[in-house]
Amino acid sequence: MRYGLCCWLSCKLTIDAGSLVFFMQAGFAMLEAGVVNSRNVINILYKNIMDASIGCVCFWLVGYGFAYGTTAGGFIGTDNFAISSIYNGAGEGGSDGWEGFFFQFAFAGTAATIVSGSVAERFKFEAYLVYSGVCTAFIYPVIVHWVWGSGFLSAWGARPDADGNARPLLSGTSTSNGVIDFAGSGVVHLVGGVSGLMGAILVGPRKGRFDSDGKPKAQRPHNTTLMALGTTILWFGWYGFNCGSTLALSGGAANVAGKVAVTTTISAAAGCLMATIISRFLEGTFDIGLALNGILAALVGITANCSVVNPWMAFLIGIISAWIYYGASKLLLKLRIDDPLDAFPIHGACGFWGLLATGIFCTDANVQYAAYPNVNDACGRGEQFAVQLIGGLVIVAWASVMSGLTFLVMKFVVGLRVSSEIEEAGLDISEHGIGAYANELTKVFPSPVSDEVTKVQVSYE
Amino acid sequence: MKWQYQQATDAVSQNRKNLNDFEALVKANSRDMDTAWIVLCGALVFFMQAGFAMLEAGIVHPKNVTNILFKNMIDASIAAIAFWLLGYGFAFGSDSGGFIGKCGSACYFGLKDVYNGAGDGMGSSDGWEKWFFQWAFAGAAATIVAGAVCERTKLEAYFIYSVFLSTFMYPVIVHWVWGYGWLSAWGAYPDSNGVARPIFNKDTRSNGLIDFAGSGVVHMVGGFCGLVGAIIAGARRGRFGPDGSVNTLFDGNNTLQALGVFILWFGWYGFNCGSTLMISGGAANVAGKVAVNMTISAASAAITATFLAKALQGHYNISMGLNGVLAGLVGITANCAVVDPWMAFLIGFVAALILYGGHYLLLALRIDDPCDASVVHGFCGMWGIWATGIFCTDKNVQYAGYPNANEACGSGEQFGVQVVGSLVIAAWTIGMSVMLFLFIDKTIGIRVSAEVEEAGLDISEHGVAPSYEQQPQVPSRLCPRVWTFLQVH
Amino acid sequence: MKWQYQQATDAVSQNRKNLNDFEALVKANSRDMDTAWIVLCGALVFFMQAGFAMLEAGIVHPKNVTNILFKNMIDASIAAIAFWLLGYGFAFGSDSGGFIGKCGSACYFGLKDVYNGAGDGMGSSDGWEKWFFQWAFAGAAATIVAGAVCERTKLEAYFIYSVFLSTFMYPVIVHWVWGYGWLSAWGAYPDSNGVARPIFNKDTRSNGLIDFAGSGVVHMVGGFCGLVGAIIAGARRGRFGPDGSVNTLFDGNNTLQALGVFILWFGWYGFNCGSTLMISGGAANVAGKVAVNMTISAASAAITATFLAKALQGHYNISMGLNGVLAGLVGITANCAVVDPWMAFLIGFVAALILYGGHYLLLALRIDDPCDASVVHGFCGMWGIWATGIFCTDKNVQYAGYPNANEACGSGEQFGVQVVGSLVIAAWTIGMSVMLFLFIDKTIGIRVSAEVEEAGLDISEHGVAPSYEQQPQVPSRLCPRVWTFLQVH
Repeated sequence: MRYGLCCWLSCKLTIDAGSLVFFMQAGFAMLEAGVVNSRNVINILYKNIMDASIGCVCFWLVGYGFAYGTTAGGFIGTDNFAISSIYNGAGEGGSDGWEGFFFQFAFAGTAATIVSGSVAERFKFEAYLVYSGVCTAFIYPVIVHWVWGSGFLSAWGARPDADGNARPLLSGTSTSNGVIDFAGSGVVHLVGGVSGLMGAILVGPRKGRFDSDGKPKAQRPHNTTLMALGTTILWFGWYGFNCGSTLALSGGAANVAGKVAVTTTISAAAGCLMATIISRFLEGTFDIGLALNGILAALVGITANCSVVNPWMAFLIGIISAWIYYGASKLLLKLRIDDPLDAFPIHGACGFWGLLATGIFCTDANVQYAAYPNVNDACGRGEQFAVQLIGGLVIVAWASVMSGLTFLVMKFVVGLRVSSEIEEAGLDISEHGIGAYANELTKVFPSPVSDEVTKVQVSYE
Repeated sequence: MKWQYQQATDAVSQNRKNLNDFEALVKANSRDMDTAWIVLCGALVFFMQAGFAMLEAGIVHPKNVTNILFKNMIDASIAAIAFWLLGYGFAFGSDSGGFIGKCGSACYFGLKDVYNGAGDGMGSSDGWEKWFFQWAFAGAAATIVAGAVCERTKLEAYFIYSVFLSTFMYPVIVHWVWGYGWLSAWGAYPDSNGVARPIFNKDTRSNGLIDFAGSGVVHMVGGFCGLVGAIIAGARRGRFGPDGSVNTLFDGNNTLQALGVFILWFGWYGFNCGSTLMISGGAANVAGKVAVNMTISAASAAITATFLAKALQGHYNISMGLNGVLAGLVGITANCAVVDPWMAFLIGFVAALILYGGHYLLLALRIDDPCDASVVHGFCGMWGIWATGIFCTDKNVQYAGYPNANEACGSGEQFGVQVVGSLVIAAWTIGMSVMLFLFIDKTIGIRVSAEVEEAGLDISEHGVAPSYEQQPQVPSRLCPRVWTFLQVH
Repeated sequence: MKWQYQQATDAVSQNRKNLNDFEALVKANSRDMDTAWIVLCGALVFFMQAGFAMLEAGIVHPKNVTNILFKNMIDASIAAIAFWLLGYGFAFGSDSGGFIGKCGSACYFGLKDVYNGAGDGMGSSDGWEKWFFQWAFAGAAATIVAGAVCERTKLEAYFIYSVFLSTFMYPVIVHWVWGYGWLSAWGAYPDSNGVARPIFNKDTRSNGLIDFAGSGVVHMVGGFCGLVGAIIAGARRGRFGPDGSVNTLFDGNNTLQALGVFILWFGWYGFNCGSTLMISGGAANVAGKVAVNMTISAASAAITATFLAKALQGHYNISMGLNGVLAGLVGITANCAVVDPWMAFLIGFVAALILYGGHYLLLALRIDDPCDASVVHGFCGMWGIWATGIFCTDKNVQYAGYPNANEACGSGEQFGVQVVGSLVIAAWTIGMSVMLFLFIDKTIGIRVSAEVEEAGLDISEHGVAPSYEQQPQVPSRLCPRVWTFLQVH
């Protein structure tokens, strides 16, 4: 009776929250459709629908097993492929675990879809599908295993002591927590952001992004309505992302979910306001794209630590996230790296910041409240910061090497980049057989359109 | 000593009393959770209206966008009033011969037997949330048809259709399959102990029709009704050339379509997971399983449709991919609770093939269904019902909470029941819709005039210029009468 | 014998101990359910921001779209910071004379008394989720005004307004009606036993103002504030001709409007159903009832507005239909828990009439409210408060969980209370907004220059290119290749 009641509650939350996280796919689709040039809109929409689908199949067949199967040396899971250990009655009165897979799938889809923004407008559709499969089947699940499964970075730990209590790798005793990444600043966003960066570097900048002196040309998002819609949907879905990461409701976890909602909100709001101020005083105008990205950057920054910080810390984290996003975005331009959606500055840089912020701001009392298993003073002593830093570096190393390898292999097998003519004409015509799309789009979602779009349209006629 | 004994006895009975209180409390908690779950899922299902509206607005020509949006808005509203006054009573009222609900020991016309305190207040709900959830379904069934008959039908015809569907045509099928009707797994024929028995065999060896969340009840009804409407209304002007060629009238707005499909996919988690109708007593496990299965089916169908289109058409056709998602979701809807994930994968795969075949079948037959509603919802809905019979296992049927423990799936009987059930639903829907649309056509006429169709329905029916075209010269959208009035006063 | 007795006693007390543990567990579960319900509903309410953004972006001229989107985004953020630092403390802190919350036994400035373990950990929540839910409401109140003053006000003016509203103006009314303020059903005047009493009569015979989910607290505040803003800012250039004619400046984008309304309707289920503030102890039943009533009211208002527009204007006006949905929802918001479905139908019907009348009243008065925000939210919000007094029954008030059992509804006293309450809210809102907007106008100026207004706010304030209206016409997006394939095969 007791266990059953808790299970019903937890399953309910997990399914509701999973649906919300899934809805973030719609948010990403609308956001990216709003930012890219109108001749590539169908391509980016299609990538979004396909990475949800491919992500589901790959994660179901192998990814979930790598992530949550029985650990092999703290590195990777080894069973539960095709969710073979989830079946009717697996839980014997407790949860059978169906909802666990559903929730994790929604996360995997998010990690994969981030990359589509970095490589937008020039990447081959097939190459993207292959990457999307590799990411959800292997690159992402391994990190999940390390941090959230029984892996070597996990707070639940890979090394059982003599009594069978799991111990985190660092220190191997209950005095240490392992990496605290509550809802995935590192696991989801950093992985997506770093992979996107690798993709953007290897595929090269879009034609005409930088002039011959290496100066970036002004890029205007062609449709702010879609961007605003997408960002609001993402913010909405993020409540599922972060609050649902309590993974339970009973036993006080609902209180944590409430707290997470508060810190998430305050950080997002602070990021939005800071980005607005940056925009007004450094760019001279109220740039809506900058402000919307400020929201996303702050949401990424709070994701790892939403349960272990206080509201005023969330406020600071949001403010700093906006600066980190802005700085990283400028840095990429200096380095002549073309990331159309700013996916690396938002998800990569702020994801890393989220992990570090956890170490900076966490308190041991908060860590207990958030139900981490070991009672210790790792936060107070500062050890936690070191752990977060190491964890972040490990994730960056793995994600960049693995995604780099994937992209390199594809570069030599199928090629990463569409031909120059196709890029010029837009991917919609060549890959999807539909062109001259912009006019309809801009009519439905009224918004400024850059001269470039107009020019291209005229050339079609 | 005796006194001590008395004391102990008192304490024991006090404990027992407390225990009873707690039991009631726990039951009330379960009830409250179930109710909250249904309210949330109902809201998600309602949100599918937004998905349908965006999907269809993304397909029709801009000159008809306002019209299709209007239809989507008004059919949800009409469904609410019709389902409140009559439909819900026909669907879930006291059974009358297995055919229709009536006003008996339970009377739901105008929500008569849903009132404050209708449940016992402890273990059972008052039933408000059930109407809400069922209304959201009725609205979904009604709105499917809008996509099939768009760009050429009169708004008044659509009103009549919409009232009829949500008052009578749809509720009757709900009664058959989900109420205590003759196809229902809960059965119309009680045995001597009052335990419900399905019509086939009339004993526990048979299950009745298994349609978990409405591949048949909702999607087939909407889809086949749309098919009949599309045939009777005829093709849009210029859709088929005299030499039999097929013309694309408008290429569609893919952003809106994609937004619509994502919203639908999101809302579908309420549609299917909420069809557990509760969350306590292990039903949450079923809801989790449903979410997994439908995700896999949707993904499988989207991938299949994508690569099929690439292979046959040479392009990654996004409309086909998006419709693939919907086809996979419709196909899994009947059986999401009674199949395993690998079966869901196959169901989605076949749904995509049916989508593809059906799309070209309709074109070959010169039937003009602009949104492919009859293919996605009708044909794939029928496949969903059949797939239930093909893939269900008796263990899964038990897990999903169906009342009779038997081996109908193993023995293959279930497949027969599903085929019969789907044919009955198709026959009822087609029969009723033919009558309905012919009646409309003979009285007020189903189709707008050629001039109106050419100019677009937005101007004639809604007084607005073709959507998104800049009209600097349009002075006002308001009728002169009102303006004269206002300017005089 | 004694030993046996001892054994029995031990067993009994052990049972009681288990029983107590169990009771604590069940209570904790109830608490967890309630918290989760509020978090989910709060997320739905937040999503209404997307609805408002789309609705308003669909109404303003394309040259001002980025501006209105920016306002919608920034007011949610400003509300979060302002409501965190001050607003929530004013609304729900220890009562100070029934007027405002302060820092006393409960202090919520900067969420001081919301912390880990603030609740007792067993039966009560720490209160995090309450702030989240209330913030979403504050954001909704703030964002309503954006629609009334759009296309002509300075962004800086909107910042100031937004900070003031969510810091002080709105929280004070929340304190009056939902906190322990002088209008509240939970009352500012405790009797000798510390039981709160409403101000009217100061005993259990009176209820205080019944505003279940905020027709008055949220919508009237937003609507009347918008009305004042629209009057002080003045009409858009060219809206009213020198001869008194009314010009339509832009025909609107119906797709975005419809999307916005559907999202709002969806989010409204969180708004109203979540206002039960819990689901345990039977509150889930109330949530179900709320969902039913608001659906019927929205449907009734949409249908009424539709046919009214058809009868008076000769067209099915979709803007009127969509605003009808919103009017019906605003009207039912105060009373969704205390009326029966047929009353909800009437409330929606009247709300549509008020919408229609209010729309033309504003035009006749030469007040320019582009989104009709003051009509939909202000006037219909006031109707919602009055309708509560007209239609409520004492039985329903009990069912909805109001604390005092009395016959205020039957005796008609409740209607008096509602009228007084609505006038007080209107007076406060209008008074404060007049001061606020006049102050802004005298200092930085509320209105952009004529050149900026002519060119659109997107260029001047956001540095983005002008709208799409200079786009070349693209006749058809037919791709020859695909269709060649199809026509060949």
